[in-house]
Amino acid sequence: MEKQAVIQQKRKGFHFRLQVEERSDEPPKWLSPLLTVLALVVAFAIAGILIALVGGDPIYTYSRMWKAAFGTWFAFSDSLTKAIPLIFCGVACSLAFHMKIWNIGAEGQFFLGAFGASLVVLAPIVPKGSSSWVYIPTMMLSGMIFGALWGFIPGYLKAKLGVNEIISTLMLNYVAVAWNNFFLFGKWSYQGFQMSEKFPKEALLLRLSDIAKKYNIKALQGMALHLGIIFALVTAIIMYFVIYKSKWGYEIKLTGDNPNAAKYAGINIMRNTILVMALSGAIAGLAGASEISGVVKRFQGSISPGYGYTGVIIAWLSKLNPLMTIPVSIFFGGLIIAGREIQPSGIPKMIQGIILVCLISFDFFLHYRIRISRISAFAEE
Amino acid sequence: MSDDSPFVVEMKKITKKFPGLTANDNVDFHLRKGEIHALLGENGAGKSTLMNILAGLYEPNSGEIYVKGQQVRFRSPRDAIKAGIGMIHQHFMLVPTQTVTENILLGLDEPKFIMNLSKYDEIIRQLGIENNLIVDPTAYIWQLSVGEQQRVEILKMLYRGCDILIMDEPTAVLAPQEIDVLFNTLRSMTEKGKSIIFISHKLNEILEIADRVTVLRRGKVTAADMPIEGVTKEELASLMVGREVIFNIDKSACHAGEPVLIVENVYAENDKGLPALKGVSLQVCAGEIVGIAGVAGNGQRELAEVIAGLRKIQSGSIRSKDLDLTKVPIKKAIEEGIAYIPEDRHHVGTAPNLSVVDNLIMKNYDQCPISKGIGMDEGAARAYAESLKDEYDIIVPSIDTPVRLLSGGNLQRVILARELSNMKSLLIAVQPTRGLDVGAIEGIQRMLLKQRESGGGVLLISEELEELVSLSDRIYVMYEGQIMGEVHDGDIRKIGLMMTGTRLEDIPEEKTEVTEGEKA
Amino acid sequence: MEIFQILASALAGGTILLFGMLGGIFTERSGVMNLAIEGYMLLGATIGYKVAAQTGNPWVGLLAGILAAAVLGVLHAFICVTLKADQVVSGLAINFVGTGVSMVLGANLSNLIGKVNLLPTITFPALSNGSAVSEALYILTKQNVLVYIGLIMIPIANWYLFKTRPGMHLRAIGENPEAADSMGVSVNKLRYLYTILGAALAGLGGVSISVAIYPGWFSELTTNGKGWICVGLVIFSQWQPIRGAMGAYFFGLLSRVILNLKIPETLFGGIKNPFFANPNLTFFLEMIPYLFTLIVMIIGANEARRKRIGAPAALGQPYSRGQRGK
Amino acid sequence: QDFQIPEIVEGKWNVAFVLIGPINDGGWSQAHYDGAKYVSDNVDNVNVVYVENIPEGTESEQVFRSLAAKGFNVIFGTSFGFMDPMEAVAEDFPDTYFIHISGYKTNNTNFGNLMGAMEHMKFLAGYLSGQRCKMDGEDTVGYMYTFPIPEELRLGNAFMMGVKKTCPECKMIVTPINSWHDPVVEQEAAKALFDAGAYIVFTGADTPAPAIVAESYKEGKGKWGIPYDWKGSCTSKRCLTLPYWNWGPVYASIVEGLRDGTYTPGRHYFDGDEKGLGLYGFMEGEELTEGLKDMPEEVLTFVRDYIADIEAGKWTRFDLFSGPIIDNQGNVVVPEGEKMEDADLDTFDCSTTGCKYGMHYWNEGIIAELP
Ligand SMILES: Nc1ncnc2c1ncn2[C@@H]1O[C@H](COP(=O)(O)OP(=O)(O)OP(=O)(O)O)[C@@H](O)[C@H]1O
Ligand SMILES: Nc1ncnc2c1ncn2[C@@H]1O[C@H](COP(=O)(O)OP(=O)(O)OP(=O)(O)O)[C@@H](O)[C@H]1O
Ligand SMILES: [Mg+2]
Ligand SMILES: [Mg+2]
Repeated sequence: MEKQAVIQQKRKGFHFRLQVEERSDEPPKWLSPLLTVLALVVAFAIAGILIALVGGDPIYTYSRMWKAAFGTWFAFSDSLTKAIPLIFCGVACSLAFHMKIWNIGAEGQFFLGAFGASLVVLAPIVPKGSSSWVYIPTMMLSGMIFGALWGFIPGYLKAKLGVNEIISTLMLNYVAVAWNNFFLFGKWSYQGFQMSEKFPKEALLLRLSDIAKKYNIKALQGMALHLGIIFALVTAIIMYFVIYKSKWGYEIKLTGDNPNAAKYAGINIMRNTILVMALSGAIAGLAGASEISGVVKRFQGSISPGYGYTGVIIAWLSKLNPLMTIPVSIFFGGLIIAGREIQPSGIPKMIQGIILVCLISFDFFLHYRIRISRISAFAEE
Repeated sequence: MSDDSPFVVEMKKITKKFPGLTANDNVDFHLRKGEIHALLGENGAGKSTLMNILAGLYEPNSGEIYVKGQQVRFRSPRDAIKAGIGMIHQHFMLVPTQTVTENILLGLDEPKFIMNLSKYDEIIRQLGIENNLIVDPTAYIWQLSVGEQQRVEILKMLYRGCDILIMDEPTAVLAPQEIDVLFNTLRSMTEKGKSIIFISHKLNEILEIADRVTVLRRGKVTAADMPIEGVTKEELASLMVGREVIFNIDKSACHAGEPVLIVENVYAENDKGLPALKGVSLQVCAGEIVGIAGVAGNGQRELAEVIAGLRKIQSGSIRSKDLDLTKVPIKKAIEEGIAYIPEDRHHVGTAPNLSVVDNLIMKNYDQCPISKGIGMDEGAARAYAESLKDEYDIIVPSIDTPVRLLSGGNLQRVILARELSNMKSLLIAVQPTRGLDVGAIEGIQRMLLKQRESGGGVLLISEELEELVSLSDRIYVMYEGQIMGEVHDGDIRKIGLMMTGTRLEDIPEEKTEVTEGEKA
Repeated sequence: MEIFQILASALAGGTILLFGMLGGIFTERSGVMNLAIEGYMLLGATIGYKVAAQTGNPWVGLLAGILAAAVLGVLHAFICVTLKADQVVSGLAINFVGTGVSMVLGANLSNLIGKVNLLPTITFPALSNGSAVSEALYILTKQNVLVYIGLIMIPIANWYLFKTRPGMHLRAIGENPEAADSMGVSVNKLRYLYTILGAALAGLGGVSISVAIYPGWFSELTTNGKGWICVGLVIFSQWQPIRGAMGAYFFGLLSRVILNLKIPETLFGGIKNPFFANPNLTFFLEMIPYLFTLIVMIIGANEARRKRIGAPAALGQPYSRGQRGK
Repeated sequence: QDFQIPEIVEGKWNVAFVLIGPINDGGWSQAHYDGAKYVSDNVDNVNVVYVENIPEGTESEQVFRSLAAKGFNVIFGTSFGFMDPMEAVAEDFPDTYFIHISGYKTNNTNFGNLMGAMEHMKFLAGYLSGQRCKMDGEDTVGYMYTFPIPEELRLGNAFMMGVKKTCPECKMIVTPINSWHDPVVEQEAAKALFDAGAYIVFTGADTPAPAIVAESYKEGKGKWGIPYDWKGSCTSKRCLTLPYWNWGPVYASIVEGLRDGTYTPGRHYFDGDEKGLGLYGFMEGEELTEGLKDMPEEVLTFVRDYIADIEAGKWTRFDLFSGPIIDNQGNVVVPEGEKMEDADLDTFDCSTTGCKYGMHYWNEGIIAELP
């Protein structure tokens, strides 16, 4: 509440102090977007210096990055495609974080979701030759179930035994990779190769390029954006309503803010913990299912360059608001795609880091206000 | 205390502004050597702020401070302690996972590097004995009762050689016995020449212990440096709130109806796994206020919690009408209209970062009209919150304000509003007026009586005997997890005896009355 | 003797995790979340190796690696302590920065494998007199100097934390910063210090990979998630160095044992080795260290609750004087 | 390592390399990066760019598409998992050539695959290892393979065939490490094999872990390691030799061929004739390592002749995998006089692909069970 840093600038005769104090009121609505823009400007300025230092031309680089991420419909489609798993994972994390459950296991849940979807095709659960209407819902459902299972375990352990969920979800991420690898190499390997056979067409999510082919639309040719985007958007919207408009969402927020109060209000915290983790896992699982069926098209090893972990960032930058995860994910998707424009790849990594640092640093001005005041009342020391 | 004792503290024209308000407005404050100086004022009057300034926690916007004649400027509590000023805050500043000794040594330059705790344990044990502040130096703070924690706080200041002690509402959390012990300690300290600033809302205490008093209202001084002699409680109260305060509440006769709470032979454990309730039986009927008296830590809190369903019982039964409260989920009890005002308004009663609306609907968010299928009707919730806000005079900028920004009094009103409006049959109220100023207390007591009049049963657990006696129709006294007896006429002498654990058989006339009372 | 070789390896492998974990404990004990261990480690590994190569002196490399990570720690501290920004995101952002910087600065380091002077391995040839016991001891004690430094560091860390004045202050600022502040402990200054110290220790962990125990630098894959294991171990440790050290060494042991389990036809003199019989089952073997960690957490959960050990109460919360009711 | 933006240069023949790992991973990706540099330095009028660290699957398709859209003439993709994405993108960009390394698919027009017969070099490394063992009175070599896939069995079997030539009584122990690139795990695995009795350890993974670890065994005869993949990996003192990829000449000729129209993408599997394979110590400008110096002349001559033969095209991988091949159960896999064929070399299960023998066996002398 009170200034905590008093930076004094002494000159002869008069004193200034830079006083930092927390805002006691809601900041004005325009401040947050303004700060975001400012943060990005500063971030790109710093990154620009770095680029110049390693021998690049910042302006040219940025224009290329822009073009690669959003400059054409084609690039935009790629950025959106990239955003799909990020939205899912961001929403999954947001949900859990609302209850202050630190689910950093979206990565593992993603893998299990991919596994679940693949199981439908490869086990097979659905008879070969079924239609898309059978395949796709079953795959998505199965992905959600397995993702939910991977969320349920840490949820259960936390609720019943008090096991810290950060460690359990983190450990389960590694277990998930090994689990998938077993099936990849041990069960579903296609002729010994490190991948399964390709899924039948019916098991693949519709892509823009499929539509292009079917109706001969030149403009959409080669666009990889798939139906998963609809799932992701719908999920984000539903979860927005669940979190902000439903009774259950209220229970989650209340529990997150003060579990004692929640218990006192008659809320079953254990059940909600397990449910939230399972649902969070299910959503991350859906990310895996949509990725495997929309992009990868078969069961494979390295299917995620860390979507689950990025989900944590997305959730945070979206201030845990599922609707906000959409623009944030698209921005991040674009950023990752655009990063490909710059080699060596350490530079875009750094740029991402700088952008993140700036974004969260500028939040400072959202919560604190700085005033410069003259001190005259104090005598000389 | 003579008027010509030298000033040890002079605060001149202190102004402290917070965004949107002036907490202290040109406040002057003087403290003499060897006196106990009370600081008085409503909730939010600026007492804590003023003292935080003196303790180096805040810097004032303007004003001057002199300690023992020297002008000082404190940048941090460290500076203040160096000048001999120590503050015991409203919320204790202790590290729960460290021992008493560690807490006392915190921030000192000595020991230099290696702790050698056992040596200091001894020193502190000695210091405790000297000052009549007995605590086990090797105990962890989390193992201590509130009273013991306060002793640690005082020891902390004594160990630092502070001779000016600020105590912000030290008695709010203490039982009457403990208050007596504290007062003795304070008196012996002033005899040794130490000066004490004492903040309290309890006017009786101030009349008892203080030498002088300064009263604040809305950041301004309304009575400066006034000798306590000859001042009445009523005068103090009106200086504080700016109007007359009625202390004696008129209470209509009791029309007790059906029992709304029957507790039979209940056993339960406390947080540390020790027996807290040992066969407690009691009854609350509709239309009466039943008080539970007792020194803190004798199982009252646990009793409230088992009734509210927040704590498991080991044996016994708790029923409300035909509802078995030990079996049904808390939600069911809430739906049946059993309301609970918890002792700890911050950690249990509210969700600090949620809005006033969200805190007000905590108990009925899933009932009509706020509940709408699986969703919630935001409009209904807001309308409900607005109406409660008006009905209970909750003063907030907006119903969307997070409740952590509310003052203690307003926070308590939020809880009261929520609980009373959801109460149908029974209200369990634990320390509902703790830390509130007299004006606020008056309001809350009225509300409790209103509930009683409209046929609700109230179980009032409080350590304020006066309040208990004036409100309750019957009073049970608890000691070490057992009910010592029941008093109908508010005989303070009897209650006091039972509270100190006098065995019932040692006061036979009490005992007979108890049995009669139970039969009645 | 193979068992002693395995144990020796466990000690060495655990040492890396030990440093990262201790770094995590120190930072988090002060109330600042430390998810940046991976980034620190990687930067430490890169800079340590690079400077060791350039100067020819691994000790200079060691210092440089530690310093580099510490500098990154300053950034984390600035964001978390001064700007009071979100500590989780800051940690993740620092990981990006650390990885990115080490990838840029580490260019061409892979060309130097085998040409860089490493921190010395300590041997006690006197132990090796032929008897089985001495042989076993010899194998166990033939360790990189950092392994010994790690071993010494455990009791020191524990002692520092629980028996010294600065250690007491450290615990206090993570547990109840207000109390510490009101007694004149400069909370934010100390948080800076321990955030930087934590980074430096994690940097040492990185150096212990590239210039000592697993020599060489192989792009950002050098650490390959070890920092995240450390994050897990910090929680596992319940913020207690000794418990964490046991976890680190045990993790080292399991990671090594699962490799040994894959080789022989039979185990324990006669039991058919299922992982030999079916190499695909080795994927389940890979899960063991993680599942084991989880199981220990489950077993320990009750005890932790009873003894009230757990995360520092103020972990993750920025401190400003006078702020109330978070 | 230069800052670059993968961009075409008008008027030049534009070549892009998409790498799975970072260009300085000290292994597979660095070998390809060296190849890319070779193209840049040795082919006229080309513009060569790279994109590193591209995860398989998801991201790669976007990268290939974007490179193709930018107008690159040839795009190389250097990981197995790039296969499907490249195939898909190749269809949309018929004017761009896509060369996929290590896969099996091709459309015989603009999407081809490329791989080399590393088994030759593994065979020779085994041959030298057997000799080393025999000379030092040891009998065990260790193999740390990445994943249970045909390629890894093939290379292990070739190595063992070489060992058998010089040390018939030698045996091989193996361990799968289930990773392509993890410096710590690789070094631990090498230790595990050495500790289990291996005198020489070779690897299928990226880092020179066996050689690095071998250096720490100072007692007695010490130990030897044989790294893999990248030419620069044999810098350690205990590196016996190193089978490595020398992509430069192969890439250069493909790029030139595509530009001239003399090269059509298809299934391209080179033996030694394209100078794409190397064995450290025996190629131009290389000196014998410490571990090879004291070997008898006839052994070294055998290796040199073998290399000369494959480079001259006189000896192919089918000749290497010719009968009699006996597995570690004593069964005859390929009888005397028969040879494996292309399809056999990369397949576990011949019932699905119609090969004859398949690569689902461990050579005699290898102590291991089949995945
Ligand atoms: N850190 C702060 N930031 C902003 N406003 C504050 C802060 N602390 C106190 N205030 C405001 O200053 C006023 C005085 O608060 P203060 O804590 O001094 O009251 P008090 O007299 O101690 O009340 P109580 O009896 O409830 O303890 C209040 O109205 C409060 O809103
Ligand atoms: N964060 C804050 N922002 C604004 N005002 C605050 C804040 N925290 C406290 N205050 C003000 O400070 C005053 C004292 O607050 P505090 O919480 O100490 O109330 P209290 O009545 O003393 O409660 P308690 O029951 O804990 O003693 C209140 O009037 C409140 O308005
Ligand atoms: Mg106050
Ligand atoms: Mg108060």
